[in-house]
Amino acid sequence: MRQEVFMAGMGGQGVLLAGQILAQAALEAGLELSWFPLYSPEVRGGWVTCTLVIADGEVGSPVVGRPQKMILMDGIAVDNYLDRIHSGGLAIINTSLASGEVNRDDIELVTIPATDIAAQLGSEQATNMVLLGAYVQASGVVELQAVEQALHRVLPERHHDYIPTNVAALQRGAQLAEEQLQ
Amino acid sequence: MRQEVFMAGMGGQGVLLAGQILAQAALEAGLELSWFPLYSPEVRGGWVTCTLVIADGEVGSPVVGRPQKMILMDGIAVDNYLDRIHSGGLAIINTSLASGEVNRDDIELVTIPATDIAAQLGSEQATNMVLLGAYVQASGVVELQAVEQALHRVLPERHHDYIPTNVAALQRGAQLAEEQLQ
Amino acid sequence: MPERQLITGNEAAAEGAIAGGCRYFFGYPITPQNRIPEYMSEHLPLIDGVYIQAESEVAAINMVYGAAATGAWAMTTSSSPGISLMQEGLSYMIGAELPCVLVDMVRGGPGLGNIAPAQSDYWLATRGAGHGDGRCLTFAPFSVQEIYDLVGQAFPIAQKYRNPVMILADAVLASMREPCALRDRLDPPEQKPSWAVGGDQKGRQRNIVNSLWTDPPVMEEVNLRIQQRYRDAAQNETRWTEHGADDPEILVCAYGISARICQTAIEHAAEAGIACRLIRPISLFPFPTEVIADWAQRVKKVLVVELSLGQFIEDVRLAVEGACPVERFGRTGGMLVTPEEVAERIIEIA
Amino acid sequence: MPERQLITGNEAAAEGAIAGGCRYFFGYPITPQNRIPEYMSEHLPLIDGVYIQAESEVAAINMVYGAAATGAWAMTTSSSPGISLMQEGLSYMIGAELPCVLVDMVRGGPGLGNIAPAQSDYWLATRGAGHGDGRCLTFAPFSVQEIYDLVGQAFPIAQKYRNPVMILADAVLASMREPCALRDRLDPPEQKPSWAVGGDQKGRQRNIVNSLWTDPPVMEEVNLRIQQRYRDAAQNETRWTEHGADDPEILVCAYGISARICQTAIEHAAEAGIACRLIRPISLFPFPTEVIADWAQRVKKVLVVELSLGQFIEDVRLAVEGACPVERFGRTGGMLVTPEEVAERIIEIA
Amino acid sequence: MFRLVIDQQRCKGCGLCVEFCPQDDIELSSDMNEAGYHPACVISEEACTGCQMCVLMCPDVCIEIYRVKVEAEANA
Amino acid sequence: MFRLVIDQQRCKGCGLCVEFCPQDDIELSSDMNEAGYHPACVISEEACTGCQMCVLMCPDVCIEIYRVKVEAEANA
Amino acid sequence: MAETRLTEPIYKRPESLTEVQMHYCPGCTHGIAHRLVAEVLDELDLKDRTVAIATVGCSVYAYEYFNTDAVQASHGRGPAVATGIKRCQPDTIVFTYQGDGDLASIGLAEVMHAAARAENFTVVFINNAVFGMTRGQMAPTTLMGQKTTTTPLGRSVEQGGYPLNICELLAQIPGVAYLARETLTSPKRIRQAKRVLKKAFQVQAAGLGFSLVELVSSCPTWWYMEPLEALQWIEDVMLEQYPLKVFVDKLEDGR
Amino acid sequence: MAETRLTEPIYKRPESLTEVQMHYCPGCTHGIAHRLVAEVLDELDLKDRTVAIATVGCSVYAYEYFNTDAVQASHGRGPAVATGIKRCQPDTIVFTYQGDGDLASIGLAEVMHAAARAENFTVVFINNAVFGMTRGQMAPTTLMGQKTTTTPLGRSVEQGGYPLNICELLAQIPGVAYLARETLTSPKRIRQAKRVLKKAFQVQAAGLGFSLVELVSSCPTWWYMEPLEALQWIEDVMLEQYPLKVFVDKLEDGR
Ligand SMILES: Cc1ncc(C[n+]2csc(CCOP(=O)(O)OP(=O)(O)O)c2C)c(N)n1
Ligand SMILES: Cc1ncc(C[n+]2csc(CCOP(=O)(O)OP(=O)(O)O)c2C)c(N)n1
Ligand code: SF4
Ligand code: SF4
Ligand code: SF4
Ligand code: SF4
Ligand code: SF4
Ligand code: SF4
Ligand SMILES: [Mg+2]
Ligand SMILES: [Mg+2]
Repeated sequence: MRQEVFMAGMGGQGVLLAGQILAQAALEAGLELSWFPLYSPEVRGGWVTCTLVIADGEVGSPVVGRPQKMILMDGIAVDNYLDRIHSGGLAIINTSLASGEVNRDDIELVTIPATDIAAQLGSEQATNMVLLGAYVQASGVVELQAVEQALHRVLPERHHDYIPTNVAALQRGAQLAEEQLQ
Repeated sequence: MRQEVFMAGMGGQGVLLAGQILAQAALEAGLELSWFPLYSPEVRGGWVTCTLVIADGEVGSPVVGRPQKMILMDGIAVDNYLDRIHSGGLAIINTSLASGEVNRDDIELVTIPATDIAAQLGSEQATNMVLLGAYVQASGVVELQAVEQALHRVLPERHHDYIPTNVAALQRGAQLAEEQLQ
Repeated sequence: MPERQLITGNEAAAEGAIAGGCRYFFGYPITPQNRIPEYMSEHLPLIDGVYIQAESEVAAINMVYGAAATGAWAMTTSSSPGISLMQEGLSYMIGAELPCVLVDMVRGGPGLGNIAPAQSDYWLATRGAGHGDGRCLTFAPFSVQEIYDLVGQAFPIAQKYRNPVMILADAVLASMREPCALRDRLDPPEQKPSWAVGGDQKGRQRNIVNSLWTDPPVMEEVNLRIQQRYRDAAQNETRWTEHGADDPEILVCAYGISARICQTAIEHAAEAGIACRLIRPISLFPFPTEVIADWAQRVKKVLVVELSLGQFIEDVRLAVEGACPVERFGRTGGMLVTPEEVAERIIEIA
Repeated sequence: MPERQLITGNEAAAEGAIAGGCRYFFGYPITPQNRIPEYMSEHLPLIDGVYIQAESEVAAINMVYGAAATGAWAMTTSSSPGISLMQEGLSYMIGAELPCVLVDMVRGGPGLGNIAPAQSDYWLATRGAGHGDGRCLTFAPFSVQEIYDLVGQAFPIAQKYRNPVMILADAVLASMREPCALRDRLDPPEQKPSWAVGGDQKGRQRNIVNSLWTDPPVMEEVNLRIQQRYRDAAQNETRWTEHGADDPEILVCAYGISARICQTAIEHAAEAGIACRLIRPISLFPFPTEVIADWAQRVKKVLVVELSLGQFIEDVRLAVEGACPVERFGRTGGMLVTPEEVAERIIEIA
Repeated sequence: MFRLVIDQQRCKGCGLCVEFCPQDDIELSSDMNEAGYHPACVISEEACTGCQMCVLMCPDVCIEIYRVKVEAEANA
Repeated sequence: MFRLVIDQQRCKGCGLCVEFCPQDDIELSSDMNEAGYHPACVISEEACTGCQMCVLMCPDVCIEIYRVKVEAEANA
Repeated sequence: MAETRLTEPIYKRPESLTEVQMHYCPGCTHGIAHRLVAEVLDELDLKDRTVAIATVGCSVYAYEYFNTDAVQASHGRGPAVATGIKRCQPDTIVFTYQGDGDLASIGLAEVMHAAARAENFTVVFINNAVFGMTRGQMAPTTLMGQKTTTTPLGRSVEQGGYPLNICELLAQIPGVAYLARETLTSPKRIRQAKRVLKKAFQVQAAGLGFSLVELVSSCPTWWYMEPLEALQWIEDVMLEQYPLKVFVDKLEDGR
Repeated sequence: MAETRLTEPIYKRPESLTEVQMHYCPGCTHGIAHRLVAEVLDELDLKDRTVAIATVGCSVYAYEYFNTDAVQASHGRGPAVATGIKRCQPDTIVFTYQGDGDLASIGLAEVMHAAARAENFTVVFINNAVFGMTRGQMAPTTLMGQKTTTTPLGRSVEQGGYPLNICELLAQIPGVAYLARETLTSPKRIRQAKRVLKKAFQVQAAGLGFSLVELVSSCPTWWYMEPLEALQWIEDVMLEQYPLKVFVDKLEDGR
């Protein structure tokens, strides 16, 4: 098993956090993994991406030219990166900030109005978790529960208040993905 | 024609000046030459050497392992360098500060009590010129007159007072060398 | 097996040093390795160690020089421009035969460049250390675990050869998170080396740490002694890994992050029917010349992958010595290559 | 023919720069090149030039950076430790595509070392210029006249390739006196290059001198442009001389003061019946690879003579590429070789 | 009367103009600009005295101020 | 009474001791030492007051001073 | 019907700033400082003969913002670069824009020596008590007790030593022709800051020697404060360590 | 017959000096400074726990002369090296011995930052207004009008700027615990110099922080003067620029 997921968005959207939580979940599931971020150098704002490779053996290259899977947080991310998804791959797109229309028919598509859903759940900040939930569901890379547990590990104690909302977001995302993929 | 002369002594004995004057004389005689000093890093005192190669064509190496000719200003210089003279070479030794006894019979020897002579001429500082005169006479590399002229070029104006003494020293050295070599 | 934690390469470098016995850190912030000094400033004071933020990289390496002179296991870390500023200090350390460990998280250059990953400090690391004939022993990890391990191992190596050891990584490795097995922290050695200054000097000869040798023959002797240590290191510390086919058509040479990329690239190439072997030098100086020379006799071509414009390839060519053609593939200025691109290139030249 | 004067290599470097049109000097004293700043401090103010004694070598190279940014023909000179301190600044100059000339009168290293002649900054000169993929164009004179000539020529070369040019000499060449034909001093060019900052900016686009390229693709492009300049320089500026037999048994490679010594050494060898050819690279980067590669096909062995412990030989080996055995002879730490010793070695290996 | 022209794309919603307006005449919009900030906007053009405190405090040079002349129409 | 022990090989004949001796009790020798300097020497042991001005001024730490006891011989 | 007409711009973006959006964090006073410098260049009509020197810190992109010729200098060496420029082109107006990490840490020697040489350029010195760009580490100007990413328990004598007061140091150097410290915490102070900046450039234009204006500035991000709170902290805490003052004014003295 | 006996040595070569002959030029006060430091180490019984840091300048061989452990530091970086040593071995007494080129030119940042960090070591600063070792170039401390090999017409504001007064600068820094300037021109002043040196080491031994003693010194060679004339020139000319003073004394203050 080797799964590559690339995530992209703007600073502040929680791209890196989503990546780290998934990485932690994979670690706790006993998998090998490699995660790395690339971002523009502004202290605030600017673009943010990360790549996570999860494998049940040696990870090999952490750098991936054509990732199998992507989580794209907004329209700019879709414009910049969608092209690169490996044929047969999967894209999770936040349709609150991007249109769901894409010029690729060789990939699977999950479109989630994640920001709106997160807002409904009480916090736009949880957008990344909605998308992550959808991704976990669609990819099956780890159990959703593992991700929920990872939240406890990765979030600093003082942010544990947010965990319930985040868990709800994860679950809602997973649910929507499941519905779409059926 | 290629002639190599190596000069050695203590700081303050005018080793470098002697070398430069001879170099200037060679230049004015239309010859090619290369002169370089090596000395210990003390601002004052310490040892001083220089090597001058004079040729009527390309000079080639300014560095010489076994120079043909040497001017040795004192006993330490004799101890340190005499061994290195090329077989068949020539050594001019200042016997005021070194014994004239050497352990080589394959070289020509000119022994001059140069410091004493210089003192007689009114300035111990002219020791180097006595030895240089002897060298020029013994080697025939340039005319003694060319050396006298070079003095005017090399010495800064404010030291031109010393020229008569220096010329006398050159001549005296040359004379003694001539006598010894006859 | 000790617990594995998800940490960045920077954290691995910092914790690896502490685990290896380092208690003295002098550094100046620079992206992409700021997490190292930050980690040190938090952890070292808790374990009787010293974290000093130097006023500059020039000061940092000279603080390390002083610390090393006392026999302490000292470290500094930086990224490209900062390493450039340490060149004189490194030359002094080598001349004075002092050990230390330094880390270069290479970024895009030249000049201020950018903070993206690059490997263009290869010469700076392996041929650098300023003026004179000295060099840094240089190791290039390719994973977070290996950063942790190598940084820790670097301290005794530096002590053994009385020479700076450089850990050469890059902006990706610095910020990458991977599971890393952390060992217990070793205590620093109690015994000071015989040449160390300070402490109670009663009853022993005074020690002098110095790189000034006015007398050329003495200076030459020092240099020959240093070179002998490099030869010893070549015997004992040359490290590399090999991956891929036993009967390859193409030999791929890459180190650090490039080698990680090539690991996957040669799998792609194999799928396309081209057998490759990947030699990954871990030690860049000493360089695993022989193994490359051996394989070069048996392959059609060598492909060198580096994130620089023809630096690492020279060491490979010096090993291959014309036995077969050597080609380069890579990017620079903060650009990465992908496994797909490398595989394509392999297929092209095969 | 202009009058020949007996001057030192240092004086030749200073006067050569002035004669070539340089009017801006920023430097910090260091033996064995102190005569250069001293000469400049005396002469430049007389001809509307600027001599500034910088507070350090770091400041000196950055002053040169500023001066070069205005389009001025600027220069700094130093010796080994000082050149180490200039590495970051040089990398910035390369990144910002600024020209300048610098002179390294190499002394024994590493560290404080000594002030005797050495060639152990070969890598520092040819592979140095700090971090990143940039390099200095490097020329190695071997006589006082050639120092004078090359330093003067270095300014237009630096401007043409918008890159620092390093003149690599040593303590012997610095203090050596030889007859030198002095030409009239050229005036600096009146026209500023289009990229220069300052002056009257009305009616033109503003100019920016910068080495920060956050975006890796842009940074890479800058690097590729710089590399292209290096390739152009390889076409136009590669220089070497050849001496000795047309049908040699041994090829001798040496540069700078070593080459002078070898000139006489191969005569000695010839007397002993061994035909040698001496290739003397004048440009060390670009390196005269082809001519060495050609001759390497036709000789039994190559002898590399360098006053360092295996630096220059790597460029020779990269040229020879295994065509025949390459051996090294030399000293380090301020020791010289003599023609007699080199000749002996030639005879031994022949 | 004065008109503030606030470049809402430049504005980072730092709120300094809001805090320092002696007339309390600026507020942060509830809308977001492209960069994701809630930009400043004037509450009432009438209330503005043209004192430029907002301009002085704005770190992003988003604010320009014009004096507004109210003229009778030529043919009124 | 005091005795000066001047290390004449170390002495560089700088003359500072000569200048600063309040008793004018030091002079430079006309002989040269091995380094080529004319070293300092005491003129009269009696005149020396042991004031150490010479010691203080000597940059080359050439001078040591001892108090000299003149004793009647035991069996005198 | 009444027609409103926009006439008389009372405040327009200065010409010495480009249109490029600055990248500073919301509420960061770097932007105010930029604007003031630009206004001064406009008012003194220096734009077309000025070279701005961007250094390394959050203001590294200053060359994108000042609408003049510009040079990006290596970390701390702005004053050396300025020296090179000014010595080759004495008629050009040259200023460096430096943070406290750049000027007071790595670049301390360069700025002090430029002052000692009485180099005729201007330094705009942004003291925000922290290395902003590299994630908020201790700077030489960090206050005692201040928490930064490398003084997690607050700056202490033991680990970080004492804050450096740059103006007080430079005031000792005779090559300094103008030297003042201001802050940017209120409209009043910002106006005063502009006045001292203008003086500094006038001093340079008059060829009187080295001029430096220290602006006590905010870094809301690494102080972990809201923009306004940050300004308040300057007033309440920072100014005690860094009192506002005109230290040297040779323009005034000479008249 | 009377027998003379050498008893009671009144002055003996200090144990903290080796027997090695110093290489300084005749009459150079470097030698006096060395002797004083050695005497102080003897008197405070510090010899066996001291590390001397030789820097780059005429005193580069100081490691041969001080009979203690010693480290030779790169040009200007003695204070950084001292920091490294002292931080690893706080019980060791550490001092740097630095010339004005070393300390005030290339090493200005290092000494000022060590002072700001309140590093607990001692600097012996030899101000002889010139780079001695490299043949007499201008130093930051060279006087206005003074001729050196790089100010052939005398130092001018235009080319060299103004002299730097190191003590006056350091006096601004709170990390400094002891700071004094003395000279070596007469027995009286030499005695006083020893007193201030002793204080500096006592301050270090007491752990009070950074201490520095500036000794206004002579360079007969590059001043082109006789040794005595050089001392006179210090008194007549140099001390005007560099007045003698105890600037900071926390040992005294604390008592
Ligand atoms: C030689 C070198 N060392 C370190 C750095 C990393 N660096 C970039 S900015 C900076 C500090 C900036 O702080 P400051 O000057 O106070 O500016 P601010 O960001 O606070 O405005 C550092 C250490 C660098 N770019 N170059
Ligand atoms: C990096 C570096 N730059 C320059 C030098 C050359 N250098 C040696 S000593 C010296 C100046 C010494 O002057 P100072 O510190 O005043 O000591 P002094 O000789 O006057 O006692 C210089 C510039 C060097 N060794 N290293
Ligand atoms: S100009 Fe004055 S009154 Fe008008 S909005 Fe700005 S601060 Fe308020
Ligand atoms: S001060 Fe400027 S950036 Fe801040 S909210 Fe007001 S307009 Fe926007
Ligand atoms: S001790 Fe005093 S009196 Fe005696 S020689 Fe020395 S200076 Fe003169
Ligand atoms: S002071 Fe010392 S060195 Fe000078 S003359 Fe007297 S004894 Fe000799
Ligand atoms: S990090 Fe601080 S100094 Fe930098 S832009 Fe942000 S607020 Fe301003
Ligand atoms: S050059 Fe000057 S400082 Fe150096 S030893 Fe000689 S007199 Fe002393
Ligand atoms: Mg700052
Ligand atoms: Mg000095």
